[in-house]
Amino acid sequence: MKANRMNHKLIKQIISIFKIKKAAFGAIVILFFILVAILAPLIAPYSPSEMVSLPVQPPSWSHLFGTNTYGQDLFSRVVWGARLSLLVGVECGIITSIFSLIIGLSAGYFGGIIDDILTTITNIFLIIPGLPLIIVIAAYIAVKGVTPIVFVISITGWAWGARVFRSQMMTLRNRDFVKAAVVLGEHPIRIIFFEIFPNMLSLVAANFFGTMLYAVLTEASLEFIGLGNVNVVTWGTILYWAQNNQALMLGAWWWFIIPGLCIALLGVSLAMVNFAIDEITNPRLKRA
Amino acid sequence: MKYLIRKIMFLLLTIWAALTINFILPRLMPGNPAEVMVAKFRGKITPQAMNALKIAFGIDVHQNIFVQYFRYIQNTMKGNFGISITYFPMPVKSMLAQSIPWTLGLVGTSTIIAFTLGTLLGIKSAWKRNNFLADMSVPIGLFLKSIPYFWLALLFLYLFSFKLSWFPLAGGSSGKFIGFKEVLDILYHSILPAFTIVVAASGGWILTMRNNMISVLSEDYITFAAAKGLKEKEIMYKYGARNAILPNMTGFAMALGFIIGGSLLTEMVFSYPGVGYILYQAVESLDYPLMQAIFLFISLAVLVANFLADVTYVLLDPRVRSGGKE
Amino acid sequence: KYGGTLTLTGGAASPSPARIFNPFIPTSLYGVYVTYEPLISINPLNGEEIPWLATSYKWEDKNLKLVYQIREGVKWSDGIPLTSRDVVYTFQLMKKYPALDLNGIWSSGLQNVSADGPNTVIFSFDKPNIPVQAYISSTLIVPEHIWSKVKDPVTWTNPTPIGSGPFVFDKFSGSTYTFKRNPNYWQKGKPYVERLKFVIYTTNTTATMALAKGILDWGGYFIPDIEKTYVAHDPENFHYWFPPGSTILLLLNNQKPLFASAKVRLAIAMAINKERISKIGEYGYGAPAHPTALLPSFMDKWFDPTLKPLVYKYDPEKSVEILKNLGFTRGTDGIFVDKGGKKLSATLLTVTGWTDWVTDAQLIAKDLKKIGILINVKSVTYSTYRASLSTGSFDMALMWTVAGPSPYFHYNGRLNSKGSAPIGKTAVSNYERWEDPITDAMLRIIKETSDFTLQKRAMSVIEKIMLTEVPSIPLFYGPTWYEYNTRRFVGWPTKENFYCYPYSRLVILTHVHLK
Amino acid sequence: MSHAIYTNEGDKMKTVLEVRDLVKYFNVGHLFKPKYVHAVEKVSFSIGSGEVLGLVGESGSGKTTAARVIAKLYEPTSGEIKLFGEIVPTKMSRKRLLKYRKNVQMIFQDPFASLNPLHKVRYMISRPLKIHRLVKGKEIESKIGYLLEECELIPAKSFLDKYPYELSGGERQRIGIARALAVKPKLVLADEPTSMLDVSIRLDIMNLMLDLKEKEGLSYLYITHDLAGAHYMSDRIAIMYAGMLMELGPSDEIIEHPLHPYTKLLKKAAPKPEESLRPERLVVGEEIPDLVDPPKGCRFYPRCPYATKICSEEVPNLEKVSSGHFVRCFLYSK
Amino acid sequence: MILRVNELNAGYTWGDNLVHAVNDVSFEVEKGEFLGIAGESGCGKSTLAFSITGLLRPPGHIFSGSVFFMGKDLANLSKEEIRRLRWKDFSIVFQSSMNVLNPVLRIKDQIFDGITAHVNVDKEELLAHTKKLFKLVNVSSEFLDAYPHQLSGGMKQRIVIASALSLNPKLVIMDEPTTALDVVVQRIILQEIDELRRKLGFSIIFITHDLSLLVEISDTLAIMYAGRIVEKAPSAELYAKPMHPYTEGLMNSFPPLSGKRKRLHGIPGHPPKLSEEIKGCPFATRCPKKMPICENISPPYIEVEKGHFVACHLYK
Ligand SMILES: Nc1ncnc2c1ncn2[C@@H]1O[C@H](COP(=O)(O)OP(=O)(O)OP(=O)(O)O)[C@@H](O)[C@H]1O
Ligand SMILES: Nc1ncnc2c1ncn2[C@@H]1O[C@H](COP(=O)(O)OP(=O)(O)OP(=O)(O)O)[C@@H](O)[C@H]1O
Ligand SMILES: [Mg+2]
Ligand SMILES: [Mg+2]
Repeated sequence: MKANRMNHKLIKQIISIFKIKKAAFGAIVILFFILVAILAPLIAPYSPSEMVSLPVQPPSWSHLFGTNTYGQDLFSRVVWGARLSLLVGVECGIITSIFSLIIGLSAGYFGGIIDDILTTITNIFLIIPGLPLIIVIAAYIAVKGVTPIVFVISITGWAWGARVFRSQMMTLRNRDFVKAAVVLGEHPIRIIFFEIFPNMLSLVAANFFGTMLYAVLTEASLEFIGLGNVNVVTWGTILYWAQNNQALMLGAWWWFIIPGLCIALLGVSLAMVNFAIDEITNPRLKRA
Repeated sequence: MKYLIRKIMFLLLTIWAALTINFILPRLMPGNPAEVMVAKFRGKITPQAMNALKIAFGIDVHQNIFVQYFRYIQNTMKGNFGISITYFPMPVKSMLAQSIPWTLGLVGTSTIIAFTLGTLLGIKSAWKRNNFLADMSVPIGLFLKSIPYFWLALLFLYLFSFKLSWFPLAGGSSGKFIGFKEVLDILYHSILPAFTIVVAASGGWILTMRNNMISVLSEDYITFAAAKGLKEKEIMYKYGARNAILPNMTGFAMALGFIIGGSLLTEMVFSYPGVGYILYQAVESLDYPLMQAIFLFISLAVLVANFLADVTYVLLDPRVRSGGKE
Repeated sequence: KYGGTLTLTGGAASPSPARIFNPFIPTSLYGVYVTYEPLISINPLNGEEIPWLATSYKWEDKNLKLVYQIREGVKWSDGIPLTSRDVVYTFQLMKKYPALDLNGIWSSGLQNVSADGPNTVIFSFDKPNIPVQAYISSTLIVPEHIWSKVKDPVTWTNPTPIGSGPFVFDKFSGSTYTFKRNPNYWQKGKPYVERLKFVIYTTNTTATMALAKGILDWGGYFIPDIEKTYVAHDPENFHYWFPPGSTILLLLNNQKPLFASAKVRLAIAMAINKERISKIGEYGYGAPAHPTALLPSFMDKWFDPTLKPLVYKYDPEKSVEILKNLGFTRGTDGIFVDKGGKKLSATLLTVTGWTDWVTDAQLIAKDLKKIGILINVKSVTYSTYRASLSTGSFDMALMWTVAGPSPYFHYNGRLNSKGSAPIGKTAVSNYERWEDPITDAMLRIIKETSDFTLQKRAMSVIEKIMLTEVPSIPLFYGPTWYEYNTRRFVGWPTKENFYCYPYSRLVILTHVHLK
Repeated sequence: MSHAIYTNEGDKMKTVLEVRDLVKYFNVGHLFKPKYVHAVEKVSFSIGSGEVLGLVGESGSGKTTAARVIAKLYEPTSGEIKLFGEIVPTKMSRKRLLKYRKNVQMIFQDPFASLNPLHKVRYMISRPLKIHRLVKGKEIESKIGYLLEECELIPAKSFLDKYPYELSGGERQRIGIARALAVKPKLVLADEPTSMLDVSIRLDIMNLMLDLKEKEGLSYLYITHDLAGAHYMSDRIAIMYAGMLMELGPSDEIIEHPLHPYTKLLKKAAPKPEESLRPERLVVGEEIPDLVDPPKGCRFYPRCPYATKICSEEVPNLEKVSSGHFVRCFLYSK
Repeated sequence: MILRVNELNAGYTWGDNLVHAVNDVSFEVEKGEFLGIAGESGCGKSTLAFSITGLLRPPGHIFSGSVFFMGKDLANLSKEEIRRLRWKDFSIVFQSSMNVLNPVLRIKDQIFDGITAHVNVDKEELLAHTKKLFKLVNVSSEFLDAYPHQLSGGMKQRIVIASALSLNPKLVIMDEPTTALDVVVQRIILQEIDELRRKLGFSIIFITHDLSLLVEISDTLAIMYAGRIVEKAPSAELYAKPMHPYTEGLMNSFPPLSGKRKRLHGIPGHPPKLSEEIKGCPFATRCPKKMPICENISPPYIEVEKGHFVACHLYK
């Protein structure tokens, strides 16, 4: 009985650490993946596309994540895959954020007809379902590398951010401290960048991580359907090949499970950072 | 009322936008359907037969773009999307007619289940904050939100259908039964795909609903309700959940698009005879007429669902009804 | 022996749940193959013929007339008798609607089709064309009394087909459809199976699972590591046989300067390790191909043994020697340069998503790099790939031979200069753009004579060209996917009991019966 | 209509600001169907040098809007603003605008919202100095220190590196005042600067403002809804109701002898602990008029105990009743 | 005696943070009494109100002390028993009347559910009773079917008050019910509340930071500072003879409406933060009459004259 309660307490403590450290945990995992991606050539013991061993070897010390039917080292592939998968995420995050910021901020700052038009466009893009559109576009442009995927995800994914930024802009623009800056004679550009924008940073960050999550998942889905370029190494294509070679049926679970878990882990950490920032911006959640 | 009219206007505008995107896309891209057709028949076809087929498809590229656009709109209005290439000579329309009920059934119900379940869990977990189980909903929700649908679907398929033989491997029905038994059979086939969608989609709802609920719980009217001596249940649902659900109604649009996207993948994995599966076929064989029509259909479905969500929102929130706020 | 529901694939290459049973259209569901029947069933692997709706045929009038005897007592499933009029009608339909004539029978010299009494049909030609008989014999015959009422047969889905075959349409539902036994089938006592259940799996994964669980009695899927993923689940009953159905070639664009020289082509051919491609790229399913591209099943009948010494082997050192002798010099990076100082390099085209080909191409690139030729593998979408082939905007590409009951079909498609065109113009079949009068002449001889020894002599010349001039490089045999399950049904064609090609549903389904 | 400049005629002081017939409507409809809030309707007044004009009115009466129009935060719908007798155009070059801003500054109601949470005190005070190029490089620091100490933030050093959230409400408001003072303005628009502060701190801020006025020769437009506070601060008081100026006159006169029924009501409603412990009973009609669709006549008539027929039909003029005392009511029109 | 609060300590804790918002507060409320509690913002008034009614929610906690309602110690009652007391025996009106009404429910439903949670009445009775209540607070009963956003602030405030009175409670706690309102409206509502109290005979605890308002209408006045009650006396006496230096300062902080304009001096400095530990008298840092003892020892809260309590070292 007592031991049980102790246990419960312990778990509770872990959870509470987890709760406080949600953002920290997420950030550490993301940093870890980024490090892996950058250092891929140093970390990966083998070339990701060379046949380096017998096919379909379960994880072992020489092949941490096992090998696939082509005798490729899956650890090396996952490490290299982190590179492109993250790149797609980061690129989409950056492009989308810039796009959302431009649209959202202009709509929010200028108001009037500009706002009406931009908001309508934003709402339309918000409603039109993303993935089907992406699939259709991707089918048309005959994807060769990851760049078109980044492009497609970005042009379909900016609307949410734009909407958030717009409303934030609208509230900030009417804050007294902005009015005060105007009365003091600050230049409008300086007002946007020194008074308003810094107050939106957490939101921009949250949006960035949200988009990254979306991009990483979407990229994986597209690659999985075979709409990407299956010859590059990303987590999505690793899954594509695993699926094509029926890794699960072969008993090569490691081929299928590990990259999927990597996506999920990256996804969770991105979502966590996003969520934590959400809590920070919304003080009501923080007190939880 | 005004709000509704505005929403209807917006709905029409969005439909028009979707239509136009649909029209512009293939015209921006290189290549033409004739090439695709050669591809489709994998060289089995002689040039003569090819020409004859082109005529059958009604492909004529030498037309003013505006005329084309006008024609396109006209045809779409009539539900005339042309002939599918993958399923030649099936009209795209009948392919849609054949697959839409499956998708609506599967995705519709599972989305509703996911929404209800996620919402309920979100409400509970916000209400019972600081309780171990309730707080676990956050990491679990985050995890579910972050796993790729197709991956989960394949895993489930392997585990539950192949290894454990609990569910069929593929298809929407076994085609063996008629009458009531057929209904049961169809339900049986839909359990696993629906389960996948529910599991993957409810994560997001749990999180947003929890956040909304926590926000609402710190509102003064909740304390006021407690001060009135109302019972906990009443406070939780009538005062808490009822208000917390409102922002979700507008968030529905985004989520719905996302879920439908995800369920396309689910259908592909489970060989479910819905539009997702057909889209996969269309994409694989570059069946543009079919692809476009499916995109249009999905957009329409999302738009309409969204519109319904808006209407519900109006019913639930009197402030909007009188045109007060967006 | 009778009864049972046999579960099989409803569509493989392009699984399609659309209810299409129009035998002239390639998108049709497989149900058409048990509904409609050909005049003669031909085994494309060895040319063996089984008389079907026709009891016999013969060439008459200096090979200008082809006369079929139509079987008596055959009835359509609605009870109306099948006669020569239906046969004539079928071919007239194809004349009227060229879109139905996928094999171009009417553009091969056929002048007229007519009935001579209820049991004789005469095809008249303006010049001899022996091979077209195979196409005519395989054409599925449709009932006039139904089809004559159809407005546009090209776009008719024929949802409830009426045919003469062993099974009749039963029920269609989303992803499956069923056919049931035709009790009035003309082959008395056949078929044995009561019901056919056609299922459609979108992905090979689910199909493999279905096979491994024994749900599918007969599959036609590519399955990686089949011993482990399929057979191992029930070695007693789970079997497969992947007979070669066509030959996969490495096409060299003969109009590109680099490949204009037969010596270079030979050097390349000798540098490619086909064994390895077969094993790694093709999972060992497609055996390395004979340099003549002849299918194993044609070898005995058609290969000229005197050519044996000319058969080249994998020998990269020899390749290097040939290249050196041609005056190329090796650069510091090991790549040969020509006299102008240009590196020997080429792109190799494959199709995105055709994962085995992509692997093959990468292996080829590695092999050729070893002998000093730089290869750049390029994966493109299928339509781009086809467009590049027809317009000749490629250096090297992977491609298959056109299947048919004799090597003529394989060679005619790829080597006949009629199918070629200058780079930039559309070639219809001879994508490697091999334009050689001797080859053309030999192909014509085979086409116009029904004398086998003459045919074989002409064939020998072409085989020699394949070995010495290497217009294209045969890599491996494209397997025919065929998995079968003997838990419930037996009587399947096997390597030993090779009574028909494993795609021939009509023949198989009139043989297979309950255990 | 007499174009009286509504100044205190008794004093011959220099006018700093003059506002004539200021109108501000907000569009709250949308593109196709505009709808206007008549927030400020034909407001005219002037402020002399060293003078404090109290602007009193209940919530939503347009006080803030009027101040913001003067501060050039909003464009007026119509009307005229004169600074030192010179017309201030609606559209100005940036240079001119800066010159205007150097003369007219503002203190905001909410000391929390009016300071950017991300900037330190040093930055916030240094900005106006830099924008208007008032002091050179090294002197900035000492100037900031001087300004802070002037606003009784002592020792100044200890405040320089603080963020707003580290300060109490009173301190924050002092920063706001120091920031406004940094450019040495002639006129300060104080929009309810004490209403968000605690009672005990309120008086400090008011006193500080009065001290600064004397020291720097400032003029204030002091906006408040607290009649007693206005009386404490101002030389003259203007009473606003639903966007219109109802009464304007010397402070003491407005308090002791209010003329307009609304002013009287305000006076009655104000707590007067010193007078009697049981206040007299208030009787008032309906609530505040809708500014989107304001009543045709006097805006106060729906609540006015003295309303007559004409009140619902015509808007009375703001008319002079005695030297420097104006009222907008038919009871006093001649 | 309706209510007795005994050495109540309450506040907020989260992590290592502690805000001691109510510090050793004791007072009593008699039947029919109008007790005013005045104090600056953040001094713990609302926390006190929440603690008394048991509505303090995490991270808020009652640390010690007791609250006796009609002789019953609330700490000894179960959740359900307290729930039954609410509205029926004591009710509370919050600071933010604008936000206490649920925006998506009709006004009448929000009044009804408060009633039906405690007594069984049929629909018609309910309606009739509510109409009566509306009349009491001068709101036309046509607003029964309205939603909160359709009403003005003053109206909402009245409705909340009506609701609080719906079950004839013995005690009504009003936490700054009028701050968000206009002076005129504020005054009117206040006068109405007072009339109702006289008519119905309930007790009121009226919390505000506006001392001058309270002086006019309350029977007894308590002054709160930094979580403590520093002085409590009948209003007239407190106004005429404030004992605590803080009260004195406060009284001087209101410029008089009429009379000659002369400079007044408020209280310099600002109140201490409740999140930091306060040693000695919390007012010591600002007190003009500070003595050495004030810095170290917290003054006891004692009855100096009959009914006049004060916590200051000046009085022994
Ligand atoms: N930016 C705006 N857009 C639309 N309406 C506005 C805007 N600003 C103010 N209003 C409206 O104009 C009217 C006057 O508002 P204003 O803020 O000037 O009043 P106020 O006297 O300052 O009130 P308070 O005492 O509450 O500060 C109000 O009805 C308000 O709703
Ligand atoms: N939920 C909370 N968490 C932490 N601290 C709180 C919380 N609520 C109030 N406090 C703190 O407790 C102290 C007392 O707050 P309380 O709301 O009781 O003051 P108040 O006297 O009602 O002020 P006001 O006049 O502003 O309403 C303040 O310092 C405040 O910051
Ligand atoms: Mg204001
Ligand atoms: Mg409070």
